[in-house]
Amino acid sequence: MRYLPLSDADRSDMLRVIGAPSIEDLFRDVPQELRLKGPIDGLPLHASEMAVERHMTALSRKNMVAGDVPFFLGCGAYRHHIPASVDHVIQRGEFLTSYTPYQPEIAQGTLQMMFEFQTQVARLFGCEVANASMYDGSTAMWEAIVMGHRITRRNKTLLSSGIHPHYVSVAKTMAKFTEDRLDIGLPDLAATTDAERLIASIDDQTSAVVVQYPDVLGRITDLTPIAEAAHAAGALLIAVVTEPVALGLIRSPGEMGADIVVGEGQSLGVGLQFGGPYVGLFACREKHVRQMPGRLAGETVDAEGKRGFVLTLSTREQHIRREKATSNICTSSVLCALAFTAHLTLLGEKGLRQLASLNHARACEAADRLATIPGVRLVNDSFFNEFTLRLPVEARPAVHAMVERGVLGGVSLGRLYPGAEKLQNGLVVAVTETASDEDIAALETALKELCA
Amino acid sequence: MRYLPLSDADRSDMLRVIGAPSIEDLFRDVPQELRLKGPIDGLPLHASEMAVERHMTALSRKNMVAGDVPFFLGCGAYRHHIPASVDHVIQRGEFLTSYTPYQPEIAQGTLQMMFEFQTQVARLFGCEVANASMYDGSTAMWEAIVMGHRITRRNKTLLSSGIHPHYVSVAKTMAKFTEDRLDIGLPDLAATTDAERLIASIDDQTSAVVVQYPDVLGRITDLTPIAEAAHAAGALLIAVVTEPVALGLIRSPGEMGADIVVGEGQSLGVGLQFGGPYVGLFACREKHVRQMPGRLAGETVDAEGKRGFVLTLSTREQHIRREKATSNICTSSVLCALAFTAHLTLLGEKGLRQLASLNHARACEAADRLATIPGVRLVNDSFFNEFTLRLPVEARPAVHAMVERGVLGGVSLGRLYPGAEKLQNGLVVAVTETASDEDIAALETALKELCA
Amino acid sequence: MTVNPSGWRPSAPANEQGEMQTVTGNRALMLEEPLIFEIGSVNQTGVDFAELPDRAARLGGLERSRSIGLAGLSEPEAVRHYTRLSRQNYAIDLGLFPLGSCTMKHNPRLNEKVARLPGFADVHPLQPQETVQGALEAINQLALWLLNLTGMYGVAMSPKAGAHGELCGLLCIRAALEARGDMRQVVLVPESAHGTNPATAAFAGYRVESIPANVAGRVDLEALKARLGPDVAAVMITNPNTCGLFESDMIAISQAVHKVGAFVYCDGANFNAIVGKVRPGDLGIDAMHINLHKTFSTPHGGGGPGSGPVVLSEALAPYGPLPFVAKSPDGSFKIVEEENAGDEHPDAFGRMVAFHGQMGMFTRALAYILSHGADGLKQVAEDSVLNANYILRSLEDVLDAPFAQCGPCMHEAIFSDKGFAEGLSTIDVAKALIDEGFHPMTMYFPLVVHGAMLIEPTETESKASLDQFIAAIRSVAERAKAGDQSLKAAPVHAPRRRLDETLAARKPVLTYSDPQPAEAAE
Amino acid sequence: MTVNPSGWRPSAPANEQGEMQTVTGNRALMLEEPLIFEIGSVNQTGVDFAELPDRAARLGGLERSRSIGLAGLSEPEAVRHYTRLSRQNYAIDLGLFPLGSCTMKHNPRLNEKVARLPGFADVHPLQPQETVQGALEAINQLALWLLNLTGMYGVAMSPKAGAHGELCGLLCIRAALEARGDMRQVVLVPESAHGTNPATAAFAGYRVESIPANVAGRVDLEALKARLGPDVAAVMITNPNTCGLFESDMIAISQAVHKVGAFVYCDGANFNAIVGKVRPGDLGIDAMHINLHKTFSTPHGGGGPGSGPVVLSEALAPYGPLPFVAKSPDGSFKIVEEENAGDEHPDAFGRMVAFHGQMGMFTRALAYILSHGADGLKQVAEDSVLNANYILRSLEDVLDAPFAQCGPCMHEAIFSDKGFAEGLSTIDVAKALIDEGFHPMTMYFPLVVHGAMLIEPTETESKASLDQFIAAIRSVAERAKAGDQSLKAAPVHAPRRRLDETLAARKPVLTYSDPQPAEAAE
Ligand SMILES: Cc1ncc(COP(=O)(O)O)c(C=O)c1O
Ligand SMILES: Cc1ncc(COP(=O)(O)O)c(C=O)c1O
Repeated sequence: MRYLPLSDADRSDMLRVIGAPSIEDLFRDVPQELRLKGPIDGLPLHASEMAVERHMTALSRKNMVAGDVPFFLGCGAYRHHIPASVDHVIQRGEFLTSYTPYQPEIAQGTLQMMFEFQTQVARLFGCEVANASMYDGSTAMWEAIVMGHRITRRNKTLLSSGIHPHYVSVAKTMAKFTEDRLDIGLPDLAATTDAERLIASIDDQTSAVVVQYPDVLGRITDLTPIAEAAHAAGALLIAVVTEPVALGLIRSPGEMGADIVVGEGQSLGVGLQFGGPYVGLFACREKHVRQMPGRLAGETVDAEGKRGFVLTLSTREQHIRREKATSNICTSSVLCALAFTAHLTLLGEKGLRQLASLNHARACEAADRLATIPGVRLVNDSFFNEFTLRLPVEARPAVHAMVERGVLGGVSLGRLYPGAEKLQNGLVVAVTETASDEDIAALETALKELCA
Repeated sequence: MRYLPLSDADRSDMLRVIGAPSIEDLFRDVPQELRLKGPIDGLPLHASEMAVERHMTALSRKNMVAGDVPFFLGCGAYRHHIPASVDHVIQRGEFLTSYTPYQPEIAQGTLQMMFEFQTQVARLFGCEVANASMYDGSTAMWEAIVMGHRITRRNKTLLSSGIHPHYVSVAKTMAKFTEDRLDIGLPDLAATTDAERLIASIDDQTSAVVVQYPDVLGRITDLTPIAEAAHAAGALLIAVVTEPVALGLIRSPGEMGADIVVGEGQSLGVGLQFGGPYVGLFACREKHVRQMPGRLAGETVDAEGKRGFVLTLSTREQHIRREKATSNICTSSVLCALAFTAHLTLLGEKGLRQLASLNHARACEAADRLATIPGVRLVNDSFFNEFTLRLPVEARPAVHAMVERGVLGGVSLGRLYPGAEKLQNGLVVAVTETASDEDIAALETALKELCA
Repeated sequence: MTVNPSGWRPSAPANEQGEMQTVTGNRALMLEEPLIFEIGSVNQTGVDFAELPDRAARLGGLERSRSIGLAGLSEPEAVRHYTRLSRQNYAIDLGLFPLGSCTMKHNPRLNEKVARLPGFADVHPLQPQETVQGALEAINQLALWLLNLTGMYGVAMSPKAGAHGELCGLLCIRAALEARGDMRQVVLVPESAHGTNPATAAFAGYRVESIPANVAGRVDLEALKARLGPDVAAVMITNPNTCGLFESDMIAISQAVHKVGAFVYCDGANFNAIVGKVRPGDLGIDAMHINLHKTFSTPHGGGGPGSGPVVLSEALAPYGPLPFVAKSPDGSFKIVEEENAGDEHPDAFGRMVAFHGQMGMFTRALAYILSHGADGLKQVAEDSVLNANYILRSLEDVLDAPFAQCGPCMHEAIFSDKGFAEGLSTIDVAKALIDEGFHPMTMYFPLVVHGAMLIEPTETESKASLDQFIAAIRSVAERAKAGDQSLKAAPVHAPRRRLDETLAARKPVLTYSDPQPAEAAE
Repeated sequence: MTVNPSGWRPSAPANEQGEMQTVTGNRALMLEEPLIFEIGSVNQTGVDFAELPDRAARLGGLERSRSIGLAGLSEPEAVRHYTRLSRQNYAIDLGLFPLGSCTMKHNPRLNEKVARLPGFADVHPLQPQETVQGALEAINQLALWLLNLTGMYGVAMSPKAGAHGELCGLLCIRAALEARGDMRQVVLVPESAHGTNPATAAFAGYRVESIPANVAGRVDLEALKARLGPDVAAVMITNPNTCGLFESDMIAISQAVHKVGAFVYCDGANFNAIVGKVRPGDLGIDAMHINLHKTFSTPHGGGGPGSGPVVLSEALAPYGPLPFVAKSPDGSFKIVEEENAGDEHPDAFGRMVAFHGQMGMFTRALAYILSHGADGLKQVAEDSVLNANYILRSLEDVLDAPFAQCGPCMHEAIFSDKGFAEGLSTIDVAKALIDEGFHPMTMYFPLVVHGAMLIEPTETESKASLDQFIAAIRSVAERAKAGDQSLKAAPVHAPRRRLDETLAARKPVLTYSDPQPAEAAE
């Protein structure tokens, strides 16, 4: 076995030192009758690297690769070009095969990178502090909601209907058990969001209002009035960002008064990966930092006075506080955070703005062209790189029909909101810098045919 | 420009320090009238990483990928499975982006790896010493021939007709200029090689006899009688190995008396790469080491007495000896040598033997099956993983016809020896561990159709 | 000019040790690296874009006006920045990483390669299912193999890490209990449990109570039985436990728990020790998470991403979360999620995460399992246990091994700080090991052993590597026992000396602040 | 048990400096690593194979009987071995690498990625040409762009590195001369030339004569003219030359050389300084190699592989070697080699190498050129020259800069050891720079400057990086001038102190010898 260095001679030598007659003897605490005699059933025997690679390659070829076709899916996962150097960096063995940096003297690489990541996320979101990553956007949103409860000591949360339905589903699931009260609705296929409804629903029981920005249909709403209304009632505003690239072009939630901003960091550095691993972003006000979940890197000095970084404020965490911790999270998504921060460092503010402008320009171009198809209506007044079309036909079958034409043409609202009648004709189309003119033309042609 | 860190502000600051009015002024020694005013004609302007990647990917897709089809080409370049960790190792920035290890205190990584490589090559070839790499097998062979002249002070060299014709062509080219005398012939489509002719041709003018092992048709001959005859006449035996994997199974040239053994290291770690970069292997007797070309790493100690490695015997080399150097080689192929040594370290003797046995077994299987096709005759009595078939039809058009059937079915001798009538029906087929049963069956089917 | 406060100083002070200092602060290949905010600028970029046509924005009037403050670097600077940072880390690729409970084993590079195949890496989670059959098949295959390896009934693949898996397991239990109208409120957790166990139980809305260990380092069966009752929803056992011992009373524990109508949750972080040797399903376990980033070797990456699939007993499987992959009668694969759960899986407790879980970890784990096969996985367990016992027996004469008398350990060996001289503790041994070129062991965990040192060598260490580690630790332990106070100065060779954690927590600096204009002008 | 003689010792001797020693020989992250032969064995392997069916071998009776002595490592050990070794290297990825003449610039990772596309990396050189059209098109595109950039007439792509390109150029010249029946025997090479120039001329069968430099560091035009005559086949010029100066008399030199019927070979190693600024073809050059691993940034990899295409004037192009790629009238690409050369290229001097040259370098260089474009390449030249002049002017007050008075330098700045205190030399400054975290500059080359220090920063260094380098070198230079003899002990922080090169050459140990049985038993 190529991964196992011990030889049989080593094994006997070691057993001699141990003073055990056999390896089996070392398992004596495991009930004899339950110990498996031979290799376990139902699994193949070991295989060569070549064989494994072939098997995995064969599996992978059964999938349609986003980069091989005109591709327009978004809704919480975005396809951007990732510089080759990002993957090089995350494959450095010293990052890839290291552990959570509990030994700071030999983990400054990870710790400094976390500190830089925290700074970038905080600035991008317009917040004072950020943590060193969560699992993903959906779990980060739930953690923000419960953090809100800890801060406000209230447990009613208003969720905008513009939040990604998977995120809503996670919150609903958790709320069943924690007995949090969630207020939720379905979105309308309209240019206006439910901001007014949310503002009207805030009361003195409200812990937080949660709004996605841009929302799942791609709409962009000013969060300021919601923040003001929430704050007036002693509630918090939690903003959710699933496409951080947008913030290169539009105002940050923090600037507009959000107290906690969470997000999905996948769109920078991480890639699609069929949904995971991704990286949750989590930022808030400095005064709330001790209620925050997740790891934090902080600056300090070493015994010689040199600057260094350590994991800090661990008294919030499970390994110190156990059942009193702010969250149960342990392993989070540091390598994805590294990919995120490396990509964002390569971009810098200038590059991020250019990337965002390019995305917006591509999306405007596509929206204009698609909206001219007879029967197709652009739902959004505002959008960044993603917008919703109302088709003259049901969108879900149209998406499948587009696959037959070799086009991955968007996400149907029928997929995201099964059974929601009023949404069945909705198609969410994301257009990033990776969409070429030919790609847009292919989508246009396909849609035209299907709507005719 | 993503690769250029200077900003315009930096540039002005620096010009101020330099005391130059403009960057153009720094080019004042270049005749004004010849200096290009704007960006040079005939080249595009700079492009984004995404655009470049797309362009290169599009080009790459115009090629038929060996791994995508039944594949049987050899003749000096062999397709083996390369463990993923090999590529990981050669992508370590500290190896990839370092220079020739002239500063040993901060180049022990490369130097130790070279020393290990030298030891592996020497042992594999059955020689006492080996250098740290040449460009490739073909240039290594020529360097061996001229090294032979330096040692014997004679300048007639006998080349076996079983040597790869490209290698012969390189030697012929160089010999035109150095006025070396080369004796060369064409191979026969027969099981026996020209060993006897070579032995008969050795005389007191002969500097060296050069024999490929296994030869270009895949035949394996005992080198002992040739070595004895050469040595008796005061000449050297130079052996050329284009498929080092064979030496896991068959005796090394050194064991059989070869004085210099050179080879192509591509088949371990390096990959096909459409012919380059590859890595030349070069080994010889210790007593001849001062006549050897190329870099050598040697063991020594540092100021504290710790073992370390340095480039040594540099008085053979161009940077010290200039026109009196043993060769003009400077940059050689160290990263490919790293790939070679890493692959061979992963294999170890056990793995190399297994790999070689597997290759031989696959080749035997294929040879037996193909030899049953009516009209097809197996030329070889002996072979390792490559053998020659005599087809009932011309092989070159057959190879093209196989491409149309999606099979890369071997190398036609018509391609290698254009115009050599007697060889036109010869097809050289290489079968490595990467050829599956289905691949062999596909080749059989294709050949059957074409020979019918 | 921006100066790196951490390193580069224009003069060369001599340090305490009188070691030769440099003007750059660098020590040959150990290079100081400033923050991106100190070397980059908002106008610098390492990415090029094609020129943009001008067009009116449709951003709802929310165009950004202020600068964000994101420093950029050109590509050469960025590659160097991260390369230099990386070199300040220890890693498995550098040497033995004996972190007990964390299973830091070799991460095969093949797995990195397969995870990057475009057919896995460049596929969107919401692509129509007919375009992702290979991805679904891969998930399904891994799920089935995890079931075979554990002898369980169902598996939830979506949890994102071990702790998330624990949550998944407890929510299944809660849903099962609620389905029978049984609103129990207590989860029992051994003292020695990992912090995530109580934290998860609390996160899932339970009250946590502790159960003690016996002198043999196992759960005290009698104490447990005494506490069990109709208010107990579940007992969270770790097996092998965090002292590296197999819970020899496991069957009795399960029976006792089941008898009172509660469930057995098993923390499977230590599955590495028994994979292929015994099936958790045969031990009466109802739910167990598997850290793919431990037993199945997906890389830790400095703290994730991980993946925590949860295997479930027949009693709990109906409550497992959405989505999951199922095979249709026609051989194709489909996702069971909100829309079709009604027919296929009506009792699902809900959804834990957007999309399908950690696909990138599934492909790696699948390649790992395929590579090892049934025979190799068994060897994994055996060699990991062999290596740990070799360490236990090679050190028990110099370090106090509290459970050494009770028999062999499993995949990790535990020692205490008993016998160290006044003023020296586990941390001093740990930090001295850094100088010797090793990552320290897990320290001060589990809590049941004083000054605990939990050493998990894993099966991917050679005997030579273990021997060198043993020699180093013996030397350091002797010094600790002899009262060598220079240990308190360790490490001296690392990129940093010991860091002031108190300062960090007292005055938290969690983000970089740009220098004030006055400072900047200096 | 095999013990690493280089590192691991079971006791901890104190070194001269009284630095804290470890039992392992490791210093935290600076890890000692034995040879594979000391840690591996012939029975260990890191590769698995399927079981083999037994069958009779057809090996001509030459089955190996003896053991080869190849040590194997399991994959975890192998990855660790090479990772540890790598960490003992300096590299561009770590910092400034100011090796004059070597052009150590950033190697974009994109280029590594494209070179590994299966359509380039997994293609056999003898595949039928209809199956490799993309590869041929790539070679053709690169060839055309090199021609545009140099203003030359033809290009030979197959040479494997710079020196091989020199050989190619001289063989073209020789073939051209022979074609007119002119058997000249001398090649003139400036004193300051790189060692490969005279070595190549000798390898190609020429007698080498040296031409002197003038006080301004350029070829002495009058001396050259005086020597030129009908026996001179070629003059090998380096431009910009190895003192980092542009040969301002280049046109006059070319004219003089052509006048006597000889050819001008230009060593293009320094093309980086002028790419996109001036075309060598406009300077009267007949042949010039281009080191793709310098100007076009394919990685050096510790000493290759490189690639050395040679551009040729109209007079020489007909003699260029086989094979090369040509475009057919139908737009497809074909290889011109032995079989069709008769029609297409009858005067080819022959073949330099098996197959088609360094494809893997071509793809990288092509991506590099595409990325920069015409505008970017011009900027490359300008920034490389700017950076070098910045260094020249920032150091000329502390280091003797022999040609600083003659005006700006090109892409590299040269200094001498004049002014260093007794007993201290260039090497001491160089080794002290190692401690400061920099690779030394090129030392003692070219030979025309005493104790030469040739500094080429390249265009991929930021100003901050240059400033830090300047600060370090100023400090070290001051120490050298002040006679600080501690410089002779440098480096002290590197993995090794200065190594005994004399010992290495006197008693060469070039391969590992297994310990004799007696030793092994110790
Ligand atoms: C025993 C034990 N349980 C649970 C966990 C938590 O797993 P994760 O970090 O994947 O959330 C760990 C991880 O350190 C562990 O060691
Ligand atoms: C000026 C000069 N000429 C020629 C060469 C030789 O090039 P290569 O090493 O690619 O053979 C070099 C490389 O160091 C050089 O600097």
